[in-house]
Order: sequence, then C-alpha cells, then structure tokens
Amino acid sequence: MTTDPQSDPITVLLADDHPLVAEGVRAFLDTYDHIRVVATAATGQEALDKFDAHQPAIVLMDINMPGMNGLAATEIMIEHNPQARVLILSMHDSPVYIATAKRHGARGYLLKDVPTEEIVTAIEAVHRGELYFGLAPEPDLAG
Amino acid sequence: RERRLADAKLKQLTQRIFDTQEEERSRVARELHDGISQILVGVRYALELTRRKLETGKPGAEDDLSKGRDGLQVAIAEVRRISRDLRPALLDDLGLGPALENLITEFGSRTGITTHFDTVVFRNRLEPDAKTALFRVAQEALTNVERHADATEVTVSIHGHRRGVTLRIADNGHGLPPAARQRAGSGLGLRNMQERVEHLDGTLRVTSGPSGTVVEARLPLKHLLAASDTDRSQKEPA
Amino acid sequence: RERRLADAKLKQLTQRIFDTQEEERSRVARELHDGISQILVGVRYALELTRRKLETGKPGAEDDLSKGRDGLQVAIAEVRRISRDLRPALLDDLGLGPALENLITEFGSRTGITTHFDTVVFRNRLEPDAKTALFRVAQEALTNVERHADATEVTVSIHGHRRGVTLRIADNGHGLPPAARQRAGSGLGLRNMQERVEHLDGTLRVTSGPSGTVVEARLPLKHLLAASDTDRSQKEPA
Ligand SMILES: Nc1ncnc2c1ncn2[C@@H]1O[C@H](COP(=O)(O)OP(=O)(O)OP(=O)(O)O)[C@@H](O)[C@H]1O
Ligand SMILES: Nc1ncnc2c1ncn2[C@@H]1O[C@H](COP(=O)(O)OP(=O)(O)OP(=O)(O)O)[C@@H](O)[C@H]1O
Ligand SMILES: [K+]
Ligand SMILES: [Mg+2]
Ligand SMILES: [Mg+2]
Ligand SMILES: [Mg+2]
Repeated sequence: MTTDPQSDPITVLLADDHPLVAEGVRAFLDTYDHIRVVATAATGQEALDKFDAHQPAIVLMDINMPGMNGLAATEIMIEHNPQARVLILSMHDSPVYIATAKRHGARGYLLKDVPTEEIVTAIEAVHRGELYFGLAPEPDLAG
Repeated sequence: RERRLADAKLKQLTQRIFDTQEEERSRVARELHDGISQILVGVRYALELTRRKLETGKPGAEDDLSKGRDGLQVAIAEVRRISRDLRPALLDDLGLGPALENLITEFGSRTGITTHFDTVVFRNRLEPDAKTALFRVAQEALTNVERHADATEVTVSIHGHRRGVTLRIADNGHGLPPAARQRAGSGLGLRNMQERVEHLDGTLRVTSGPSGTVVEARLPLKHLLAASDTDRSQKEPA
Repeated sequence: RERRLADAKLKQLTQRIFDTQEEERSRVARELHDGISQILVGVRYALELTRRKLETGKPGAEDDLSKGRDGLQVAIAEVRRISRDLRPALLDDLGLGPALENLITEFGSRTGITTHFDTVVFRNRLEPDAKTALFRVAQEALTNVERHADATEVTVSIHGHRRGVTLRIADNGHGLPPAARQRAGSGLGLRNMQERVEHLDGTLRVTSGPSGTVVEARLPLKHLLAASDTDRSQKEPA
C-alpha cells in the first residue's frame, strides 16, 4: 500500500479486553503513518461511548469482552450510526460468527491470527467502503 | 445370585463413569503438556536465537524469527481446537442452533457422510442446562453414527413446539444390533444420553431398523424461557 | 427395593459427574480461549512488530522481541498449570508419592499454610485406579482446607501397612460445622471422596472437632501390587 502524506490518517477505535492483544495491535498499527489509533476500549459499552466521543473512521472490534460483547455492541453502534464502519477482529473462526457479524452490520471480519499486515489491508479496504470478509476461515469449516 | 450380578454390573458402570472422566482429563492434560508446551518451548528457542543473532550481528535473525512465528501459529491453532473440543464457545455465545450447525458441518467434512440440518427457528431461549444436554446428546449420537452405523446420510433437526423442544438425529445405517436394542451393551453413550435427558424430565427414544436409527430427545416446555419482547437484540441467545 | 436404591444412587452419581465435568470443560475451554490464545496472539503481534522494525530499519526491534519472549514465558507457565491441574504428569510418570509431595508443596506456597508430608516408603505399587482415587481425595481435601478450615497447618501422610494403604489429611482449623458433620450439606467434595473410596472397597472417615479435621481414606490390600524382587529399579512406580 502507498502512503499519501497529504491525506489525513485513518482514525481507528480499538476495542479489545485483552491488554496484550490491544497493545500489540496498537503498536503494530503505530508503525504505519496513514493509520492512527485514536482511542481504545475494553468493553462493548466503552466502545459505544468512545465511538460517540471520537467518531473514528474505523472500529476494530473484539467479540468476547466482559459485559456487552462485540457483536451486541456492533449492532447497537450501527443502529445509532449507520455510517459506522466496524471491522471485527476475533479468535473465533466459525462461519457462524462471521455470518452473525455480517447480520449485525459489520463491514468486515478478521481472525486475530491472520498475518498482521492483513489487518492493515482490511482497515484500508473497509475505509474505502468495501466489505472485507475475504478470509477462508479454515478449510474444514468451509460450507 | 442375580443380586450379586446386578451389584457387579453397577460397580462396573460406576468405574466406567469415573474412568471416562479421568481419561478426558488425562487426554487434555497430555495434549497441553506434550503438545502445546513443547511447541511453545520450541518457539522460545527460536526467539532466543533471534536475539543472540541480533546482538552479535550474525546473519539469519529474520529466519529464526519467522520460524518462531510459524510455531506460534501452530500452537494457536491447536489451542483453538482443544478449547472447542471441550466446549464450543458458540454454544454459549450464539446458542444451540449455531452450535449444532457447526458440529454437523464439521462432522460432515470429517466423515464424508452427507448431512442435513433442519431447524424451525423458535423465538424462545433454552435454559443453559437444557442447551448443554441437547448438545451433548447430538454429539454422542453423531459419534455413534460415525462408529457404528455405516451410514451415508444423517439428518439432525431441532424444533420447538407446544409441548417443548425436540432434537432428532436420524441416520440411514444398518440399525442397532439386537443386543444393543435391549440396552444390554456395555456402552455408556446411549445410557448417558438417557440419563441427561431424563434428569431434565425429558424422554429419549431410540428406534432402529434395517434402514437406520433415529435418536429423539424431547425436553418439556419448562426449559424454554420465553423471549421477552424488549430483548430483540438477542443478546442472550438460546 | 434395594436395587432401586442402588439405581437411584448411580443416577445421582452420574448426574454429579456430568455437572462437574461440564463445569470443568467450560472452565478449561475458557482458560484456553480467553487466556492462552490471547497471550499467544499478543506474542505474535510483538514478533510481527519486531520483523517490521528489522525490515524498515526502525529502532526498538530488540525490545519488542523481548516483550514477545516475556509473553511466551507467561503462556508456557499457564499451559503448564492448566495441564497439571487437570492431571499431573507426575502421577503417571513417578507415582503417587511424588505427585502428592508436589501437590502439597504448591498448596503451601499458594495458601501460605504450613504443610507437612509424611510418607512411609512402601515397596509396593498401587493399582492405577487406586492411585488416581487417592490423589483426587487429597486434592479435594486440600481444597476444603483452603476454603473452609481457617487452618494454619496441614499434615498429609500416606503409608502402606498389613491391611492396605492409608491416606490422611489433617488440619488444625475449626472443624466442620454441625450440618456438614451429618453430610447434610449440599457440597459434592466429601461425597465424591467417599464414592471413590468405597468404590474400591475402601473406607473414608472424616473426624472433626474444634481443633481441626482429619480425613482418612483406607484402601484394602488388594489394590497393592507386590513389587517383584527383580524390579528394584522402580520402573513403574506406585
Ligand atoms: N446409530 C447407530 N447405528 C448402529 N448401531 C448403533 C448406533 N448407535 C449405537 N449403536 C449400537 O449400540 C451400541 C451402544 O451404543 P453406546 O453409544 O451406548 O455405546 P458404544 O458407542 O459402544 O460405546 P461408548 O459410547 O461408551 O463409547 C453400540 O455399541 C452399537 O452397537
Ligand atoms: N477441612 C475442613 N474444615 C472445616 N470445614 C470443612 C472442611 N472440609 C469440609 N468442610 C465443611 O464441609 C462442607 C462440605 O464439604 P464438601 O467438600 O462436601 O462441599 P463444599 O466444599 O462446600 O463444596 P464442593 O466441594 O462441592 O465445591 C463444607 O461446606 C464445609 O462447611
Ligand atoms: K500510526
Ligand atoms: Mg476478548
Ligand atoms: Mg457410543
Ligand atoms: Mg469441597
């Protein structure tokens, strides 16, 4: 991908309850000039609040979080802000999760253990207005 | 004499119940200890090597790093599998329907048996105990189909109705052998299913003939929690 | 009638095992999925960052690498703990004595309770079922000491004798409350211990007073396998 120093960076809200994961994703994204993590959240509710406060271009959303989970938060977020671009980032590889995320209005779904560059690729795609459900979850789960 | 025989059988059964529990613990403990731990230790070596090469300026650090990363990938995939085999998160996160669908899909691709899944979506939620029991019944029944039925097709259906909820697993295999039909076999599978279902005041029916076997578990209405109308977001699924 | 009673007892036992098993599965599945997996993913991100910094010549690669290594250490320790809690490899590899010793040492350092371990080395080996049962009894008894006894000291002893083998867990806590003394409590721990021991034709005795509680499990001689004289190297320990 090429970076355009002229344009504003893509703002990202990162919601994940696991500090090691959140820190890791954040530190990795920090090495890209065209992406900026503007806020982090550790629960679904916090994600909703931070979204309202920061109006990020992209929300990177974990599923399993204490209290309201990421799927419920996504549904509510999109109900109130149809323009919100939510990209799920989860350990769950079952197509059922992916289908549920889609139904709740997510624009993309990524496994936490894909090659890390793919997170950047997906953020860019969703930011352009595309959907990103491209990954084949796992061969034995297809169908 | 008959009494002594019955006692001995009871004892055997008790031991098998303890044994299967202990076996599962041993298996998972071993998978973690001999599988995951070893992979992770391997990754650690790769990282140590990377560090040493970076410190001394020797070449090849990137290769060791990428070896470490590959090992980590394997470990992550394995942990995922072990966790899911123990209890699929789907069951708690999304409910019985999705968990069954996933179970059946995996079963089909593993065994090559053609699978069908019918579900009449019902807007009621199942109690956690009922959800777990029905999932375990389906799991046991599918294991039996794989091991004993010689079937080419299996249909699983779950639907709610006036009197409760019914789970049905039907295969087109050769049916139960006469001994098993009288539940005289030494297997725990059918017995466990029955125990689970009856404990929730439900019934288990196994019917079998040369054209296949049907396992049907019914649970009474009281295990269905009516969906509150306000809870449209399905935050706590069946 | 007696038979029906036995059936009912078996049913209860089965149900109890289902419940504890399901709980254990959920707990371990969650520990793996929400704990280990997340740590490993975190490590992966640290490694990816290291690689990116090496590739782009940005500074700090070594720090990220060492962060990754630290996370890996945590994951390895956690996997080890989960595995050992399920079933310690020591029990199968080295036998009951070492497994108990390890259990007790860990118990002491976790709880701060002073521990003593007495074992009269006996040259006989224990059957696997007996070994497992006694280990589980000790585990349950120690859990109770931690949760209920308010004790400052606990002594575990195991010794073989003419009539079999005796395991004893004695604490200096405040003893069982009256209700529990009649086994009227809703706890599963004491009941499970008794079930396990009686199943092997042994006896479980719980005595309790204001100066503490003693849990004593005895198993009959038949569960001891005489050590063959040639087998002095103890290749298959108790
Ligand atoms: N779908 C089926 N088709 C044909 N035979 C079956 C089927 N399900 C069960 N059986 C027969 O019934 C017997 C009892 O089944 P059960 O599940 O109780 O025990 P098991 O599978 O033999 O052993 P376990 O389940 O304890 O590992 C089986 O041994 C098999 O002969
Ligand atoms: N060492 C002990 N000291 C004091 N009280 C004890 C001790 N062991 C058991 N008890 C009492 O006996 C009761 C029954 O113990 P039991 O292990 O059967 O159940 P529990 O520990 O309450 O629950 P569970 O073991 O099923 O998690 C306990 O609730 C506690 O009151
Ligand atoms: K950045
Ligand atoms: Mg999470
Ligand atoms: Mg079976
Ligand atoms: Mg207890």
